[in-house]
Amino acid sequence: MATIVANEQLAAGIFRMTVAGDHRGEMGQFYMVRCDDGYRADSYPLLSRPISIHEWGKEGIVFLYRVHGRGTELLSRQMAGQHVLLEGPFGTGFPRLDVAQSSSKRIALVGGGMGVAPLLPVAQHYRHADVYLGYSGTVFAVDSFKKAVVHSEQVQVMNDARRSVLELLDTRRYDCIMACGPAGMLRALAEQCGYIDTMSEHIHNEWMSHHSLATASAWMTTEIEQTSAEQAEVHSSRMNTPSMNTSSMNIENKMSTLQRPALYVSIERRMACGLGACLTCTVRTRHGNRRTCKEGPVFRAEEVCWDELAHL
Amino acid sequence: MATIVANEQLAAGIFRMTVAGDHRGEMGQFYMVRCDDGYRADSYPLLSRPISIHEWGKEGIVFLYRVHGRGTELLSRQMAGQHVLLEGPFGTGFPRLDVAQSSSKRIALVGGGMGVAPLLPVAQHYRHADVYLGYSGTVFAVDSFKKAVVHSEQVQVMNDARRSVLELLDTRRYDCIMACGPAGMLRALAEQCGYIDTMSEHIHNEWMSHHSLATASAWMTTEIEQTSAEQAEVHSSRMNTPSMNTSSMNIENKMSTLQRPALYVSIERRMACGLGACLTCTVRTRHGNRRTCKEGPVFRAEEVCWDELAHL
Amino acid sequence: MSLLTCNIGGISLRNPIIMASGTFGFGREYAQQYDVSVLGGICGKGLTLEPRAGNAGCRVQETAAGMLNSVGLENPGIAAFLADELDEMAALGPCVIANLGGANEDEYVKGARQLTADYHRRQRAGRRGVEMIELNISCPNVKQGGIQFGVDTAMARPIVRAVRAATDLPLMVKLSPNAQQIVEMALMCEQEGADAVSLVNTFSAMKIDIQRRRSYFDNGYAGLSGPAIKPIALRMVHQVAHAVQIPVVGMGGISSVEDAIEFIMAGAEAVQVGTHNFVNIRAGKMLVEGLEQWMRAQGIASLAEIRGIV
Amino acid sequence: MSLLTCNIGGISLRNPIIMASGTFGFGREYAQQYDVSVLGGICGKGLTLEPRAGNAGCRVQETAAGMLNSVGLENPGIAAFLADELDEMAALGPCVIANLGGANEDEYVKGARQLTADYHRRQRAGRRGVEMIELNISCPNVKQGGIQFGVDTAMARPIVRAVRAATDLPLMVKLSPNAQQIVEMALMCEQEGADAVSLVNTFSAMKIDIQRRRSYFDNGYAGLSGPAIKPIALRMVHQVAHAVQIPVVGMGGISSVEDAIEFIMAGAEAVQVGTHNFVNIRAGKMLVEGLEQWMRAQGIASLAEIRGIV
Ligand SMILES: Cc1cc2nc3c(=O)[nH]c(=O)nc-3n(C[C@H](O)[C@H](O)[C@H](O)COP(=O)(O)OP(=O)(O)OC[C@H]3O[C@@H](n4cnc5c(N)ncnc54)[C@H](O)[C@@H]3O)c2cc1C
Ligand SMILES: Cc1cc2nc3c(=O)[nH]c(=O)nc-3n(C[C@H](O)[C@H](O)[C@H](O)COP(=O)(O)OP(=O)(O)OC[C@H]3O[C@@H](n4cnc5c(N)ncnc54)[C@H](O)[C@@H]3O)c2cc1C
Ligand SMILES: Cc1cc2nc3c(=O)[nH]c(=O)nc-3n(C[C@H](O)[C@H](O)[C@H](O)COP(=O)(O)O)c2cc1C
Ligand SMILES: Cc1cc2nc3c(=O)[nH]c(=O)nc-3n(C[C@H](O)[C@H](O)[C@H](O)COP(=O)(O)O)c2cc1C
Ligand code: FES
Ligand code: FES
Repeated sequence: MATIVANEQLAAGIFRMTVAGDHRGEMGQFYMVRCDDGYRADSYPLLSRPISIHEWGKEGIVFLYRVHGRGTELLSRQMAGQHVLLEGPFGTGFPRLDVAQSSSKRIALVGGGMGVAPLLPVAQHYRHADVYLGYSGTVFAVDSFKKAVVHSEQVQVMNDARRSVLELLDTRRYDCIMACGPAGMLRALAEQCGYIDTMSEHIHNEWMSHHSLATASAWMTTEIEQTSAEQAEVHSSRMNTPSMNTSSMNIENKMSTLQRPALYVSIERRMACGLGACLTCTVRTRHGNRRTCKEGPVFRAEEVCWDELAHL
Repeated sequence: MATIVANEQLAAGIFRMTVAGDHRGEMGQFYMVRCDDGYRADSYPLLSRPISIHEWGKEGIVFLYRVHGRGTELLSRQMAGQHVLLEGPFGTGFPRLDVAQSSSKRIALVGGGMGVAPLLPVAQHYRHADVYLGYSGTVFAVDSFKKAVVHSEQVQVMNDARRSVLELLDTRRYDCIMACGPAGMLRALAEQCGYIDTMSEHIHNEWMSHHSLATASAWMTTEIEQTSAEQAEVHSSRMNTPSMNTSSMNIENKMSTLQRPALYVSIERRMACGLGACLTCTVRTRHGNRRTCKEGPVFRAEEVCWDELAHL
Repeated sequence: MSLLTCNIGGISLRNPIIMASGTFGFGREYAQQYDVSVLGGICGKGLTLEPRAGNAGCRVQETAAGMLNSVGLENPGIAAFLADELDEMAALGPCVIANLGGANEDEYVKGARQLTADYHRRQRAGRRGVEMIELNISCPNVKQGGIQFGVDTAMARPIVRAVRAATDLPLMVKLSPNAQQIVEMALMCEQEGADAVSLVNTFSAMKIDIQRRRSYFDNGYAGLSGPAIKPIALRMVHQVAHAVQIPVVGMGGISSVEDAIEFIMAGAEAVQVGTHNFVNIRAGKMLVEGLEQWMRAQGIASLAEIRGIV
Repeated sequence: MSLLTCNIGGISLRNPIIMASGTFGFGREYAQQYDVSVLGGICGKGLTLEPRAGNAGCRVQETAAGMLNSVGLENPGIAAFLADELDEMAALGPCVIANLGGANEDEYVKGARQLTADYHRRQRAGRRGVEMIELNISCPNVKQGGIQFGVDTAMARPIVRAVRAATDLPLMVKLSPNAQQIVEMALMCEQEGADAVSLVNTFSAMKIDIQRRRSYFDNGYAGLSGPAIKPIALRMVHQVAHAVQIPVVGMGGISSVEDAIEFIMAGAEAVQVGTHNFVNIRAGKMLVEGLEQWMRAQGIASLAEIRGIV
């Protein structure tokens, strides 16, 4: 049980809740949150709600959330002094390099809508990163990002329901991009970065069932350094036309990998346990099933089966 | 939807809620109350809670309630400005005579615990009545009763978990007694007044199924006047030993009816609809089934099958 | 108006919102609360040939998003219903549906005959009466009759057949979710000439008072209704609606316009609303109005456009 | 300690609180949250002979006081389980129960043999392994296998018989609430030599996305669990426990100490807790501690005093 220090409305339907206590975690991780109902069988909701870590403030951990359905609406009605139940931190977040290592990399953070929430700790870590924030009407948290980075000009905002934040972004200028936002935005970004090739996508989309429960696999430990190393390794793979047999599935889609930046995306799936036990949040990746709550929510773009990231 | 004007704790677990609006009713009637949840399918509780009318205050209708389980606990957490959903008034309350008619009658009101709640409007109506209030530890609402009656000495209080308020009361001094409280107290009172005769009780307890859905039957319109008239009518019925055949069931148990005061008791049953449609609140009476929410909650003592008034 | 009309056994209902048996009395009490003439139909409290006092002891308990009831078919008997209740019920406006229970075939048949004869008598006199029979072979709260017929297709068949022969009123058979094979049961009703099936009745269920170490109910088990059962009820309605040709009337936990639409998309011709009447006293009106609004907002001209679409 | 002990198929559990299959992984993740050694047992995620990827599309939806899941038996296969998971699971402390699924008799039998052979290998080496098999003939989320066996006693019998012949491990058969006749099914399991039955698995149920006009689940139906189903599950456990002599392990919506006691009073030897692990991550610990407290407060010396008392 944790005490709410503040629960302020930043904009229509957008709240910032600060919860007292030493709630740790990594950037991109999340907590399972519920109002304190003593775990009653008959109070709404049954399942806790996954909410990303937005900030570690002086008074406690901060969550930035949108009133989406009833669970978040209930949260928004809680007042300072009331309690929430938090479990976490859960999941695998954005890659963390220490400042010395990362300062030579050109990094961009791209957030769409509520997707900006988990990016603030990332901006606070990679203070030289460029930050692209997309909104469709209501703008929030921009000042936090401006404070996080070295120069406030690093933060660019697109606030237009009909235009994408991606218009602001030249992906070729970056070594690494970390993003969170609607599935459509993430897909467009992956395409822009050269991660989606329509033909090979279909091949990779074949259902790969092996080691669906595999424990933390190699890609999880991959860091930006490795990504660049990989890119150097790959030469003329562009000419390799993937064939339809099964063994070819293990061949990465290497088209245009030379130019493309490393891309990390944080994705959303409905969850029950939040900690890796129930397999309701599983996504298909190119290496088999992965749990969004455990191996995710942050995945490397080349892992994601983009055509399946549609409805939750 | 009605706005809560005040919701104050009077004593440990005892609340007084004032709800704005012109909520009418008769003394002894009740409302079905729930927190405003937009009638959601998945919020607790499913069923509204029956709460008696305690008072019509300047700012609205007043309910006096005890935090018993979760439904009333939720109610108690509502704050002024929040909303409740009220339906009612429902049920048949205590008999109402105008002051002129009733002033010659010797009337006692007997409340045990939360049973005092519906009696305040009765005291406000029959201002010359004697009021007996029983508590077991926590006293509340006594001042309201003192203000309601002509002389505050009319109000007598027993606050002792091991002793009954009935010890204060000489039932023979009254023409009419109106009571509300725990089933045990009501039963003891009925016994003290001469309404329970062990032998005949068994006979009357035979299951009487006729006209279980009968519409407002004669007894409902009975008033104190009629009761007295009835008492005058009955003479030597004491000698009539009830026989076991069915027709005898319609013969009232007239034992000691000459001395006994008219007794009205307000009883509690679990309810679903509150308005007479679902038959979940039915009690067996000597004239067949009656709905606590419609023909009750106030019944005449001679109607009640006392041995069945145990568990809710 | 035609936006919401639907048809069961040749009877046209102005809309698919019917009040479920046992939760709406004979309509009188709710009619004091709102204008119930907006409703599509009202199923009256379950009737039996003779009056019944119902079950003793506790009759209702809440559960998580549901309620258990053990009313046990308390009712004044068909004769008293026809004499004392029907005129008023028929004056309310919505389709008058009599819910018929019984302890054995004979009781069911006599009950059906009595309702049918009364209908014809009234018709000759130009008066409204019972317009449809909902045959309740599925009440879990009575020891004799009801539930046994409801679980076993072979046992239920002669009842349905006999009642069908006994009445020319539209006949809707109400199925139990406790049926061993609910699809088979529905197909049997169709074969035996029922005009429609309605489902689900309450689930046989239990709650124990651990302090007193006994069931809360004298009967042991009681009937579960309300939002808790909705997902199961919806699945059953979907199964049945995809198996039979006759109209299916769906119910079980319907508490919102969206819930009603789910049942219609699953294939229901109409829906019934029970427990939600207790939550929202004006549930019927709210659902009728809300459904109409939704249809208009979606630009849907008739329920047929979405019925069974899933 | 003996306050809470119970016994299933010759295996003594320190207490009757078992984590339900599919809701607790193989214990590892929860072990990072609390000391799971306090538990009576852990049923691992349902296993099949070959690895399974599970169902595509949405896998979970909330309903009123319940949830629908359509995981579809995603699992690494028995071989991978034995190689990669079992050592760690066995080190946790509670009784290790393997939940065995399959698409046909052959798969079930091979799976049971593999688990049994591994047990004996480990035993010879002085290591713990799978101590009990929970035979899952009742998963509603897989198209092939599982559910068909679970509804029809005649279809389930050969599976139970063959698996019984294939293993000398204690065998508990997990029953489906969708069974046509759950008591008959339980009696069949007893006849075929099962050491225990556990019930209930999830209810086949449905939720429709009215915007998209389709089921939320690619499979159409999904499995309902959680508080919503508790009253029905309790009734079934009561029925079965009063019909068979072998131990009955009860589950379905258990969310509190009181709920667990209800199941025990209805006749359960032990209980399983599924969905509530998602609500309260430390549910298992809370239930074990709470049950012990309640027993002491009530002055009850052993569960046998209250078991089946209702
Ligand atoms: C890893 C992760 C991190 C998240 N971080 C944030 C954040 O920082 N701020 C924020 O505003 N939102 C965040 N979300 C989305 C947030 O969890 C949902 O908006 C929220 O669960 C909706 O609950 P509801 O009751 O308001 O909506 P409802 O639609 O009523 O919820 C019904 C069910 O669907 C689930 N659900 C609905 N939408 C989503 C969704 N987008 N993702 C996952 N489950 C969903 C709910 O958890 C619930 O179980 C995150 C989601 C994930 C998976
Ligand atoms: C006609 C009538 C008038 C009442 N007036 C008052 C009043 O003025 N003040 C007051 O404090 N209480 C009053 N009660 C009792 C009050 O309704 C219950 O205390 C309340 O319903 C308990 O709800 P809960 O959720 O707190 O308890 P829970 O025990 O959690 O309730 C569970 C279920 O049981 C029902 N229930 C539990 N106890 C009772 C009870 N004693 N009577 C009826 N249903 C019950 C609830 O309504 C609910 O459906 C009255 C009851 C009736 C029948
Ligand atoms: C208090 C109560 C009484 C009921 N009585 C009857 C009845 O007499 N006949 C009948 O067929 N169904 C009866 N039912 C079942 C309902 O008509 C309906 O089938 C069931 O409650 C499921 O719908 P719901 O979840 O909307 O309530 C009763 C239900 C309740 C709650
Ligand atoms: C997400 C999830 C996955 C499940 N997977 C399995 C499974 O693999 N094998 C099985 O026998 N039961 C499985 N079940 C059923 C549970 O073990 C349990 O029988 C059911 O959920 C009812 O209990 P509960 O209400 O406490 O959850 C699963 C349930 C859930 C919610
Ligand atoms: S939410 Fe349970 S495994 Fe991810
Ligand atoms: S509560 Fe429904 S009839 Fe009284």
